[in-house]
Amino acid sequence: MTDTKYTMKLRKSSKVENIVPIILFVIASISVVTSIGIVLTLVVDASRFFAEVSIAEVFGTKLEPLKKDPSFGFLPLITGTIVTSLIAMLVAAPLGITSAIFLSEFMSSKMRRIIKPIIEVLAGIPTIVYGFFAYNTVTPLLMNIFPELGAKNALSPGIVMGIMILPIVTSLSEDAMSSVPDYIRKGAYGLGSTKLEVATKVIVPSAISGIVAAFVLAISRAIGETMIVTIASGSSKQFTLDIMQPMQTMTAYIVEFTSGDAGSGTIGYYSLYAVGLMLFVFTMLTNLLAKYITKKYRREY
Amino acid sequence: MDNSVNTLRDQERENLHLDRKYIDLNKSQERLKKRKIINIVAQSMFSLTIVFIIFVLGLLLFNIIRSSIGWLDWEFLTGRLSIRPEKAGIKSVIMGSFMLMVVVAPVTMIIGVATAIFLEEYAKKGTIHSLISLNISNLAGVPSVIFGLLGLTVFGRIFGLGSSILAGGLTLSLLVLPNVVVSSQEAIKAVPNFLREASYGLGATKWTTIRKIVLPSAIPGIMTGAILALSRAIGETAPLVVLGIPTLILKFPESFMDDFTALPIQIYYWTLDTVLTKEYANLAAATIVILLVVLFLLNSSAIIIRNKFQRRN
Amino acid sequence: MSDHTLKFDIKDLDFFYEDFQALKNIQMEIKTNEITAFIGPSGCGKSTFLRALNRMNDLIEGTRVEGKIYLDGEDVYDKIDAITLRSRVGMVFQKPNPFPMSVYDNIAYGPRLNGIKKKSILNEIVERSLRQAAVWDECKDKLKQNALSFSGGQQQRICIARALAVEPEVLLMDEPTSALDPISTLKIEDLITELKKDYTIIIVTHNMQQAARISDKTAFFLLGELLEFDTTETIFSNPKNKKTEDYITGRFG
Amino acid sequence: MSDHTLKFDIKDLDFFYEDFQALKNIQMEIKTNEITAFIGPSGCGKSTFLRALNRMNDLIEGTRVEGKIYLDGEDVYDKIDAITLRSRVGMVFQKPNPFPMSVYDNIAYGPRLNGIKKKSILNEIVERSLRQAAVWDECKDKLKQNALSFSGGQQQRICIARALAVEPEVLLMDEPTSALDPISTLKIEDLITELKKDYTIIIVTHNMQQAARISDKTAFFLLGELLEFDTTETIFSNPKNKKTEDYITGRFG
Amino acid sequence: ACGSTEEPAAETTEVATETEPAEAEMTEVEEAELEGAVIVDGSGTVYPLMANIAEEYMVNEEENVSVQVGRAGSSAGFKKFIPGETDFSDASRAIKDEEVAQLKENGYEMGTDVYEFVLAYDGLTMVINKENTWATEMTKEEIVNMYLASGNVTTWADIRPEWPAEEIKFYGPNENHGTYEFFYETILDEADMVATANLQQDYSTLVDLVANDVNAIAFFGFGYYVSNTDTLQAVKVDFGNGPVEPSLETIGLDLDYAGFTRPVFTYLNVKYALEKPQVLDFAKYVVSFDGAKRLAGDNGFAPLPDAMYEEYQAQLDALK
Ligand SMILES: Nc1ncnc2c1ncn2[C@@H]1O[C@H](COP(=O)(O)OP(=O)(O)OP(=O)(O)O)[C@@H](O)[C@H]1O
Ligand SMILES: Nc1ncnc2c1ncn2[C@@H]1O[C@H](COP(=O)(O)OP(=O)(O)OP(=O)(O)O)[C@@H](O)[C@H]1O
Ligand SMILES: [Mg+2]
Ligand SMILES: [Mg+2]
Ligand SMILES: O=P([O-])([O-])[O-]
Repeated sequence: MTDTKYTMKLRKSSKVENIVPIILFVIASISVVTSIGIVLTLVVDASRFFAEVSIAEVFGTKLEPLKKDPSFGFLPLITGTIVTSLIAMLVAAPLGITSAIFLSEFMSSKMRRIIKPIIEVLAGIPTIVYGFFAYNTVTPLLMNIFPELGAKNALSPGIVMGIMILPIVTSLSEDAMSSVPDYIRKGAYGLGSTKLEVATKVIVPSAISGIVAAFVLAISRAIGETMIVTIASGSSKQFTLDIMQPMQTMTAYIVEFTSGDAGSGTIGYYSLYAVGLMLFVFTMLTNLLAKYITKKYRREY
Repeated sequence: MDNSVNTLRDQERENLHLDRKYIDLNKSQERLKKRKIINIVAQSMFSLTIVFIIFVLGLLLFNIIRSSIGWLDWEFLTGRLSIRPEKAGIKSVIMGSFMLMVVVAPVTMIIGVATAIFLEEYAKKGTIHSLISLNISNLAGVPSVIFGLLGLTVFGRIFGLGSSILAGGLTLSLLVLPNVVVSSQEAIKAVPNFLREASYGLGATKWTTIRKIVLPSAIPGIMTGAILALSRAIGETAPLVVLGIPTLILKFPESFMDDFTALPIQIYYWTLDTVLTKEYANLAAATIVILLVVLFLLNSSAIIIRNKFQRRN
Repeated sequence: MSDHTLKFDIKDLDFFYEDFQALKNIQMEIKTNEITAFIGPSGCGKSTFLRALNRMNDLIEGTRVEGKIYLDGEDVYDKIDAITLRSRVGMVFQKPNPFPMSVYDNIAYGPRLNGIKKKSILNEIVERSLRQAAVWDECKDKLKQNALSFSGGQQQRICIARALAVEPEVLLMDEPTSALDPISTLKIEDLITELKKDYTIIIVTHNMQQAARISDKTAFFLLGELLEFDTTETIFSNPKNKKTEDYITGRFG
Repeated sequence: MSDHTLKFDIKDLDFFYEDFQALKNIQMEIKTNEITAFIGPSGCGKSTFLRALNRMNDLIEGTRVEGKIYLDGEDVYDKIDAITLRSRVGMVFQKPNPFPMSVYDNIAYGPRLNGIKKKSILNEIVERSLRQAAVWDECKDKLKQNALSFSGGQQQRICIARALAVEPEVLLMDEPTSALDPISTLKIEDLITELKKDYTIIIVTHNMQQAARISDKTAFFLLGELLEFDTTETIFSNPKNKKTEDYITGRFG
Repeated sequence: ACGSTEEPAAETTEVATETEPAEAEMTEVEEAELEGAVIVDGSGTVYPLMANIAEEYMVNEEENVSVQVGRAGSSAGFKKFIPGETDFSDASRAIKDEEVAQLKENGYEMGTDVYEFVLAYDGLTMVINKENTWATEMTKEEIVNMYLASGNVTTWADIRPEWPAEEIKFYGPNENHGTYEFFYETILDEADMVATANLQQDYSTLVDLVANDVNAIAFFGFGYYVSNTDTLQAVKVDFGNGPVEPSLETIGLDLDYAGFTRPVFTYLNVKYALEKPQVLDFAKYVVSFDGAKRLAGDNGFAPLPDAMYEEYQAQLDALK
């Protein structure tokens, strides 16, 4: 039967075999190069900025980048960013946590299969659409409620940003809650708890690290969000904490500056990168914090 | 049982007033009524949250669709851009988005899949692996506007690509790269190891095994991830704005070096320009409808691919 | 407490998971201050029956009960609401399931639900329950420590203490020692015999020796039916049903 | 082919997973055209040894080999590269693992690797291999069908055919029937006895009857050591080592 | 009037004054097709006019030429124009000496390598909220004074005692904009502006802000006001001869609103016009009667006297 041997080429571990991993490695390094590129882009031009502007000035409240005698106090941008992100969290945190509790502890699995995707649709909507929504629908709506509200203000984009990050809070918190093992839940029911008591007294405390991490991640998203604030919060560089007033975030500053005075070489131009660097550090820190919380406080049941 | 232990227990027991009831059943019963009411109230409030979320989604879609009615027609889809709202069409805008994707799709697929293969098949352990993985998870958290700055500086200025389709596409590619890498990694991980072993057992080399066995099995997962990444890229605005896309480009894009406009950009400019001409809001809404339809189609196709793939396993 | 009056009275109980009938026409009387053991091969419905007694099955979607269960003469599916029932009929599970919080908070959880806020009373309840569950000495200095940091056997006794803290009348235990090592198991068995003085106890077990050692009555289930229910002595020395004997002697199951 | 010359010669083989030594000083000679069975309790190192023979263990990070394995007198870890070795020493796994592609492509996979592209030759190889694996009749009309759509026993024979298609000299089989029903198992056993004419076969099995039925030699492993290696007859009727006897008679393992 | 090579365009001009493009199309059949890009950036004030001209040009004249119009602002526009990144730079103020000097450094001589064209006249318009019932008329001095840091005006009552004692919200375009510079340099005479003035990049933001705040006041080009007359009102300015409302009838260097009238410009890179036929062709269209003159009014600008457009056309025709 087997006396017909076909001539088979004897293959060595060919050159291809050795070259492929090198090619793949080179391509895989593109992501690292990208990171380095981001850091270099930001740091090189930001350092030109910091060579001319003192740190003390940067933490001032006077932001007049285009004046003949410009000043670069970034505090208005920082507060603008923090205020809008806070508003967003004030919307997303309660809504997110309650909807997560509802999904994970109250709803039947059938309903959950219908409701969860609806919430996830919110996550797939581009931010420009939210921006349009904030400007075109939410601001006019809010103006009916608060007549003193400006056409550009921090409130409306803050709220809409809250809706945008809501799915992050909801689905990550829900994941954290559903990963609390069922026997813990049963233990609580066995002691005569109502659903609410099980959810708030046992499940939420058990899942708290996951929930906090979800919040932090959502904050990071809010800080980095651009289009909603660019469209709906105006570009006021005044230092204010009045959410009825226009404000500017770090991201919106970058957009404003690049769509306006993009001529390179001026301090104004380099200020763009200084703000970019600040934004990068802000989001990086919050992301790392979220990771740290999940790692450190992950519970082994 | 040891007797001494038992006596000790008896003594302890007396100290503990076992017959004393701490919980007053009647009071508990009253309290229970309250607890149950609170439970019901909370439950209805929670369900209101969901209703509210659905309401907001509905409001968003309703307002957009309402504004687009009367504006979204065949002429709008196939006409050329104009500063006159009643004449404006978005053919070149759709084309711009499409050409962007023509850049993003292959670039992210090649880099993303290659990176995933490298991580999953070649560098499973060690510092290089953890360096690249860490790096990718960090990149995923970088705000898109920062990618815009990177694109502006590197592609726009250093490479001299300006605000062309190529510059925009490359910028968006880097932006969604982490998504593609992670989903490709998942897909490659999901290929059972016994298939790899079978291939090696027949005398196949590593690369042959990856090419002929691993990748074909992972393709549906990779495609799903890539489509989802595309659907993120197609809606991104900030990086393109930062690249400095001119406000008015009436020309139909023809090459990848042309300046262009894309769906989200056009929505942005029209939204800004509602002060010039109110009807721009309707144009923006109509363009949003188109963008959402495109996203819906992309996501559905991803789901279909995923389901088909799951059924086969 | 009155001795050996009727605690649970179960009449014609059928139980369904969707279309699957897990319990078939169960009749059983459970006396106060007795230990009743449920035995039977896997899947015969022991846990289902146990969970029917404090309506834990209500939490599973698509279940249905027919027939009656009376606790002290009151219909538990009609006259007593599930929350009250569960604080009167406590439960201990197979796998120790302390809440991921301090020992103290674990024990105080139930009393707090019942509106007890005073620190001094809570302290007393915590100490008493932990003493009753024979785990006081091991954790009296670590009350603020996370309950998960204790060993499996200690965790299980903490869970028993947690159940006792709400002052239940009945304790249901579903294979409470199956996740434990032999020494912890013995400790819990001692504890159960001890608790018998104050509580009515129903225990599911796969361990024949355990059933024989600690229970007064034994119920043998097979395929959702209660095949035989008698004093433990009778069941183990002189079962009436051939299947019971086969099971006990390890010929099947 | 020459009968009963030395095929594999294993000298002082040690094998390590990181720090764990899975094989200890193995000595073994395997003859051409014989069937050798490896038996021993779970975790004793049978699979590890088998996978050392065609260097499949190379794929696991952190493994280390000491000692020598000669195939036809050539050191497999030194003189033969792993790829060539694996096409000379084929392998069949415990769980049937056809590639998710057509039967034809499964069988043609190996020959194609070896540069055979001509359709007519491939056709011939496919038919011959499937015939050898005694599965031709069952799939000759379904060659384009996905291999996963066949039954477990058919899949396993397809996998054997796939291994045969690269014309190996040795076939390693790691519990090739443990995932199969008795009828499929018998078919595969018949097939193995048949293949013995053309191949040297090494088979790991947990089934003593199977080892006794089909093998010429049997090796008994325990805790990484080769405790006894002899003709199957001797091992099963008159083992020298007490532990071998205990294992074979089911007293442990 | 456009010269021998542009005869069809000249015909178009005549017809187009009747604003009937449909007939104009018939005449351009035999014209040589141009292609390539024309890049325009600069003034946001001029943007609507330039965008309109660009669109008309592409629809009616050369559909294969791509004219891109940006609106980064006059100063930002020059920053791109000086190193040669753009073909045209729109401006709502004249080029500055320092910018001329920078051009020279880059090898562009004003007048030979760069042409300046006035496109039309714009009336700087002070806009207030519709609900503002008091500040509907102001003298030029009052306006100047309220925007000056030295004026010490914080409430309306500081201007006229009978006006509400509520804080004024000062708005305006930011320093990227020629409008700002015109206001700051020509109207305020380079004296410091009030520190509370809130300066914005986008005109849309300004319109929104004023439309929703009764105490707001802003200044910008007339064009942005006419597209928003439903939400804004213009302050009538008294230059000494009674209040004048800005309108196409009053804006002009020798008309009643002259005090706040300014020319708007576009600057052409002549080197590029010579290299790229489409740039030259577009430039001719811009200054033709068909271009700026015809479309100025639609966009809230007052056209120049015909003679000026004719002079520009001649200047361009002379290039080749
Ligand atoms: N949630 C459920 N849904 C559907 N069927 C269930 C469910 N829980 C149990 N069953 C079925 O009901 C029957 C009885 O289950 P039960 O858990 O009561 O058995 P058991 O006697 O406790 O077994 P074991 O000794 O293994 O714990 C089994 O056939 C089981 O498959
Ligand atoms: N990849 C691995 N990494 C570390 N240790 C391993 C690995 N594979 C096997 N081992 C260990 O090596 C020893 C031998 O394993 P091996 O798989 O060879 O046993 P076996 O005899 O085939 O057992 P079985 O009959 O269960 O298949 C076992 O102790 C096992 O835990
Ligand atoms: Mg059970
Ligand atoms: Mg094995
Ligand atoms: O945009 P400006 O016209 O003011 O420069």
